[in-house]
Amino acid sequence: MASSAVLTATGIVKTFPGARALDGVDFELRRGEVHALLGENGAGKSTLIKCLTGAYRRDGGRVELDGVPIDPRDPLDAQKLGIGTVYQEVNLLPNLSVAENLFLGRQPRRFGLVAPGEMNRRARALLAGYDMDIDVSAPLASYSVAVQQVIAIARAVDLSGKVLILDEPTASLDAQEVRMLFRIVRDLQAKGLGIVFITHFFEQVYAISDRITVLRNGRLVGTRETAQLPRKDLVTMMLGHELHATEKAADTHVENAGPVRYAFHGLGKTGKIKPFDLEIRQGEVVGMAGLLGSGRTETAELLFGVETADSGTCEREGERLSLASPRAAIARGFGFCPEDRKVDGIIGDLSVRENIALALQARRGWMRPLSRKEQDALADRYIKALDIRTTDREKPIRLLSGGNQQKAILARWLATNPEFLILDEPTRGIDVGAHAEIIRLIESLCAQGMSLLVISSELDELVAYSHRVIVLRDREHVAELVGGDVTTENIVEAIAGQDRRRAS
Amino acid sequence: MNAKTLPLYATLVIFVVAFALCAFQYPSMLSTRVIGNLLTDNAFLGIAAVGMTFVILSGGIDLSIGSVIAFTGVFLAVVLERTSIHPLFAFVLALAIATAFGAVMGAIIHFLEMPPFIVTLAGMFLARGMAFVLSIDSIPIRHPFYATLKSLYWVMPGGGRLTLIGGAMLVVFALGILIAQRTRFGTNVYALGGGAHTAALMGVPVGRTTIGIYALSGFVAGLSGIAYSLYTSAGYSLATVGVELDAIAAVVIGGTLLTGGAGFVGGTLIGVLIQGLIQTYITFDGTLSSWWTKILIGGLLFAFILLQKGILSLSRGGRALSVKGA
Amino acid sequence: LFGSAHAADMTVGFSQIGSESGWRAAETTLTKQQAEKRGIDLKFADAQQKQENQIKAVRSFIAQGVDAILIAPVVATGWDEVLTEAKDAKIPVVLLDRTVDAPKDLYLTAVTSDLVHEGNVAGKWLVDTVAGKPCNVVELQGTTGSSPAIDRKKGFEQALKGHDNLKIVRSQTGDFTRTKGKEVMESFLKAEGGGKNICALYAHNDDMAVGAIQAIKEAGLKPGKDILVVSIDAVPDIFQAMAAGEANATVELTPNMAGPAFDALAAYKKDGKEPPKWIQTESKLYTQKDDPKAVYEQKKGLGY
Amino acid sequence: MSGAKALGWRLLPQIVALVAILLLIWLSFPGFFTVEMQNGRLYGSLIDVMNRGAPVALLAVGMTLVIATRGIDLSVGAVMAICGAVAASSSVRGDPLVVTLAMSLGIGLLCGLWNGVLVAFLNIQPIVATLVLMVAGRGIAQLITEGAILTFNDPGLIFIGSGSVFGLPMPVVLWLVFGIAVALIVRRTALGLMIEATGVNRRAAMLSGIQAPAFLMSAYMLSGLCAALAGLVVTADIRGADANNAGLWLELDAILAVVVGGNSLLGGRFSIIASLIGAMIIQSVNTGILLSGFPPEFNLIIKAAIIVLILLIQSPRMSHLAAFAKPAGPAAPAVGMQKDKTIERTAP
Ligand SMILES: Nc1ncnc2c1ncn2[C@@H]1O[C@H](COP(=O)(O)OP(=O)(O)OP(=O)(O)O)[C@@H](O)[C@H]1O
Ligand SMILES: Nc1ncnc2c1ncn2[C@@H]1O[C@H](COP(=O)(O)OP(=O)(O)OP(=O)(O)O)[C@@H](O)[C@H]1O
Ligand SMILES: [Mg+2]
Ligand SMILES: [Mg+2]
Repeated sequence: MASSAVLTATGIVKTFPGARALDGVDFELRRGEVHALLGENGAGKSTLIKCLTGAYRRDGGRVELDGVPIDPRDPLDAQKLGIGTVYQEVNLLPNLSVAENLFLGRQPRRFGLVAPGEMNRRARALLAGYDMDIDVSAPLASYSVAVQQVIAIARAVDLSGKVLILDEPTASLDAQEVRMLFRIVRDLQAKGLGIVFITHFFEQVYAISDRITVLRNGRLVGTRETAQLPRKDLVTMMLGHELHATEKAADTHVENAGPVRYAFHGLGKTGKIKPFDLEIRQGEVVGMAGLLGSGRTETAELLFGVETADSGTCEREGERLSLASPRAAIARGFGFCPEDRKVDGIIGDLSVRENIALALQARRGWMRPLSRKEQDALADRYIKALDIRTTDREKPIRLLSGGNQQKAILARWLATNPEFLILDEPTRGIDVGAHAEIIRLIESLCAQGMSLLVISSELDELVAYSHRVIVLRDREHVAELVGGDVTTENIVEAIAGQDRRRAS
Repeated sequence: MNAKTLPLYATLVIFVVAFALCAFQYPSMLSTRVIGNLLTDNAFLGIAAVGMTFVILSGGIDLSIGSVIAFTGVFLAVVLERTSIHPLFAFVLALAIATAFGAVMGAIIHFLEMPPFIVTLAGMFLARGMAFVLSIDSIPIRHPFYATLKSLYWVMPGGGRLTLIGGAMLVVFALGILIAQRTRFGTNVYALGGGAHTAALMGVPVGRTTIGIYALSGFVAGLSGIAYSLYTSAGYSLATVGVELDAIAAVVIGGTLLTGGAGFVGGTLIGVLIQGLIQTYITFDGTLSSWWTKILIGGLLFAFILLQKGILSLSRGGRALSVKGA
Repeated sequence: LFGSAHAADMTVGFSQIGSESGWRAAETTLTKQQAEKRGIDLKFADAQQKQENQIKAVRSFIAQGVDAILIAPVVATGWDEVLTEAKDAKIPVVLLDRTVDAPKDLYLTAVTSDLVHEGNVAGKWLVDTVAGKPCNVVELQGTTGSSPAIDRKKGFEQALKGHDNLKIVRSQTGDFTRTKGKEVMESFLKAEGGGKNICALYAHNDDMAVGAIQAIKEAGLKPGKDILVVSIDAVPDIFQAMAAGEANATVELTPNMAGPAFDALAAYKKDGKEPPKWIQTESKLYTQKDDPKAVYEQKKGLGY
Repeated sequence: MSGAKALGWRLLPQIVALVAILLLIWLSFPGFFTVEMQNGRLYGSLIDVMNRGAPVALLAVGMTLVIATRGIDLSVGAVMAICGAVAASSSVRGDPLVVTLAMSLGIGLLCGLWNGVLVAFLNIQPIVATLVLMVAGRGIAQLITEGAILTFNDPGLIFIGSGSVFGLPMPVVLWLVFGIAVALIVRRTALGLMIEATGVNRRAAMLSGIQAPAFLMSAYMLSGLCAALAGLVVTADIRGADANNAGLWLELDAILAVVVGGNSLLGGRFSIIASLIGAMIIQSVNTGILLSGFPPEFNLIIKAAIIVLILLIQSPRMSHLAAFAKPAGPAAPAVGMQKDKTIERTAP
């Protein structure tokens, strides 16, 4: 019984104007199994999910739940059928309260009226299971991506009677939250639910999944038992060829960073981040580690003039700078690739080309437009270089897959050829191939003398390319690891400090 | 008092202060009579504004309400003049038509994916046009039942009257608040305002809700039409031109975001009263020429908005880049 | 002036429709002038074209306890309630330039012209002028649904009844404005073979006529000769047109409604003498014979 | 896909709608397309459409940019009245034409500046921000003319309304030239891109270094300028400033034109040319109604019906079909992408 299929999809076809996203894909999910769905950026994972849950109407193929053919007209239908889903990109409503988001459409009622007290109580109870103790009546927007992600998961889990689908749920979570998530997934598994799990983290795939299905360019490559599939083969399945010596770009440290280029003294903003000193050398990569909410993004936003510091100074090779606005920072050769792609990054309706050209154009000013030719060349170069999967450069960027959007934003900043580039979670949601590429990219950039500040929750990644790592805790810079001390263990040590935050 | 309800309180404070100032300049404005008039004279606007609040909360807009009010008035007048059916039944008919009208607009907006602005603009033309076709002339309503309805009022201490329609407005607002805050439909409205696509992914029945919203707006506009025909005991196809703008202004002054998703029905009531207050103040002044009247209305409107902004930014240390793309 | 002595130290509230035309502006100016002349303290309220605002205004006049109220009603219906309130407060109400269909005892008197009669006068003039010759008339209506538009149309058609040589071939609304008057006239000209089969234009007000005259000229025709132009209101600009021979006749609607109203009020206050329920102002016909230049000179100061 | 081709696809629904309307009118009024030369001036219903459509077309130009920034400008009607009044009074005062024009246009820009400041710096919602000027503005205009119609007879000013160049009525020349000029400026520079970016995602745009406030301001100021031009046209047309009625409710027509032009009220992508066509569509409807000879009480119903019709023609559903008709590029590139790449740094 345990091995019988709960959800089977056969010959799923989905065509978008100008793109066949899915081409006869078969997929089988068993009771009580965790099924990893893998593939490069743009392979069609999210599309497949959306076809299963009725978010898209499929153009062909059949879907069965417990052997009964189903055709959910919209996500509501799917929910009713007991399919809970966390879509890629946090898909919650920022203007509603956390509790309302959790119970939208199924609020507890008394005398036909919604009972807020009751709802909030349940919401708190629900989140308690995720070690999260936050004000559930506050609007969702007041919380970070991470918190929102956890809430989205909680909601989906609560909704899923038979099937739980998670599309890159761990993208913006740190190790601790991931561990917690896995604990919950295992419980559900034990209860006999089928769980679909999309991610680009191999550790997680091997840690939790029973079987793996791989897609490439909208076609099914195959389904394997996780136990019988070595990493190397998995990579080959995904990319269609082997991954040349990339991932072990690790211990190749470039010790000889140039002279100090930027020096920040006592920079800080009350309520956001405690004053800190920071020096960045030419051709140096400074990593930044910390728990969610430790204030890494705040630090970055302060450096880039998004938040105006209420204390501290900033010098560039001795001369004073004022970073009143992003524009000012950009004029000084700064670049900032934000963490929240959807809200701070993409200009959804504009084409990939325009999104890539935007920052450069903004710096040149509107009077000196990049000619269409230049823009095309620019776009093409980065589409090729970062391997951005899109039918053509004129496609609205919102129609790109998540990972490819991330690459486009990165391209936007590389195009400005900055001296100092701040990357907040640059590899979030990016596939193995591209992941390796970006790490190589970071290294080649700093080899060419660019200074980088990289925020990431992936510690081994940080270790791989950082000369120095700053560790944050509770909105304070607590430690700095240099050279040989830059190891995963040391970072974890520093993050944990004496008192473990939010011990579970 | 959290960040969400802040605009509401800000508006309330402004209104109270403004009223105090007016009363200081013209003590006779403090009479319950003036307050009674404030409610009665703005009843139809207030009632319609409730519907508008829902529409705007959902990220839409409804330009048709002014015409629907006029149409309802003419319809009632014509029916009561030419047939012998009882007003109550006529009311039911009118409400049915208005609701259906709204529902159809909602359906067009949802199924044909057309912008509400244009669909309801067409609706505005259509409703006004149908009113013309029913009767160009203004028709008085002499039915005794109207007299009885008008005779229903509660005399407040101080001679002010809380009339039927004035009371009706308050009731409608109460119900509106209840629907917005304490029903699943209400939450769905806010959800649509927060982002229709996301709402759909979260399982909000977008189609049903959209149609419901515009049907509600139509129903309330019909109600407002009844109020207006009671108010003037007549039907006139040129009546209530541009009421939709007054309603929108009331809603926005009441602290609701035109982009949808944030705001309160209660705020709209204050918005309506603020506008009524401006009118009353002007008539009390009685020295202004036609043009200075307009200029002053605009000026006061500006002053209110500015005050609101001020209070808000004072009470929350506005973030540098607080504009978040929806 | 006799009445004025008593009228003095009287406070009168005046609820004006708004300011949608030159004529309206003139009425407002004259009302203020007349009040000043009699030492009356006039409280003025502009209703921005909205009946509800007029009702609000009257209510607050009552609340302020004025001695009398003037209303220029935006529409005939819907006044019973507020007029009753005024009556209860023992405040006499005088209606200006339009009656209301409310019980006559609710107001003191109405100082108005007879809109139907105006249309009639215009029609009669046209009938006499064409003298039996066949003539296609185009009509520029006022704002659809407004009582002047309805009544002036009615009166004109009455006058034409029985004269089958005259027929109205086209009738559209020009919203009482010059721009629309011109635009609509242009389309009339196109629709009627470049204007060759139009012999006369009847406009519900002079502003539309003035606009139409320009359209006719731009179409290469001679207004006043190729196409007769008759309209209503007698605002200064139409007299200029008449002087230039481009317009033929206009029916005066005097903007001085307040004068008679104040006199009636004064008499009433003095010795409770009820004036007649309807004080009709004269609807005088002006033609090119009446020395339009002179009339223009005397009228252009009145704030039209 | 080439730019021209893209534009073609973009404008298709509007063009179809326009043609449909024109044919509809032609059926009810055969003489519709006849255009002859009359004393050195093209003359005919078609010309009337373009001529009478001038104010809305001019307004639509500015309104398009404002809407692209996710805003809206309700004040244009009132601004028209103000600028008309200013021009008339200055002309009556006997100022030379240049002064008159300069003043009127300057005031228009000033009004736009006011709106811009309210929206961009005080962060007031556009609809209320401009509502203020919509209400007060008409008052200001009436204050200038004191409610009367201020007539003038400066031939130069009158020429703007009823003069003609190469047989085309001046207003037509104005909106054609101005509209196309703005369209070119916006697209030949990066202005359009900046405005679109600001409209779609203001925060992301600012994070990319765009001074969103500046571009908001420019949009509203342009809208003010357009309103001023439109005001001049209508004032010159009737040789008098009618502060009471000039541009009354025209803001709605302008917005309608922009939307009929297929621009989203949610900001972002915009096409000025499409808006101009939209304006012509609307004017054709109005003229058609006048020519049809129905009694006026049916005007609104007809208008409503036709608008719904037009929107049906160009509702997104239809354009979906069009999209599928487009030559479809190959799906996400198949196997064997070049895996060897190191970024050459861009020369700025
Ligand atoms: N609405 C749409 N219209 C057109 N093309 C689309 C649309 N949605 C997705 N696509 C295309 O379909 C392909 C698959 O997208 P999908 O989001 O499923 O990729 P993915 O596997 O989820 O990638 P990632 O790991 O980056 O999320 C992509 O090439 C994308 O550009
Ligand atoms: N797990 C959590 N519980 C409660 N609040 C949190 C949590 N995580 C983040 N926050 C809140 O989110 C806000 C900002 O988080 P932010 O994302 O900027 O931190 P961060 O260090 O940048 O983490 P990351 O970049 O990994 O998201 C802070 O106000 C923080 O209090
Ligand atoms: Mg995806
Ligand atoms: Mg962060």
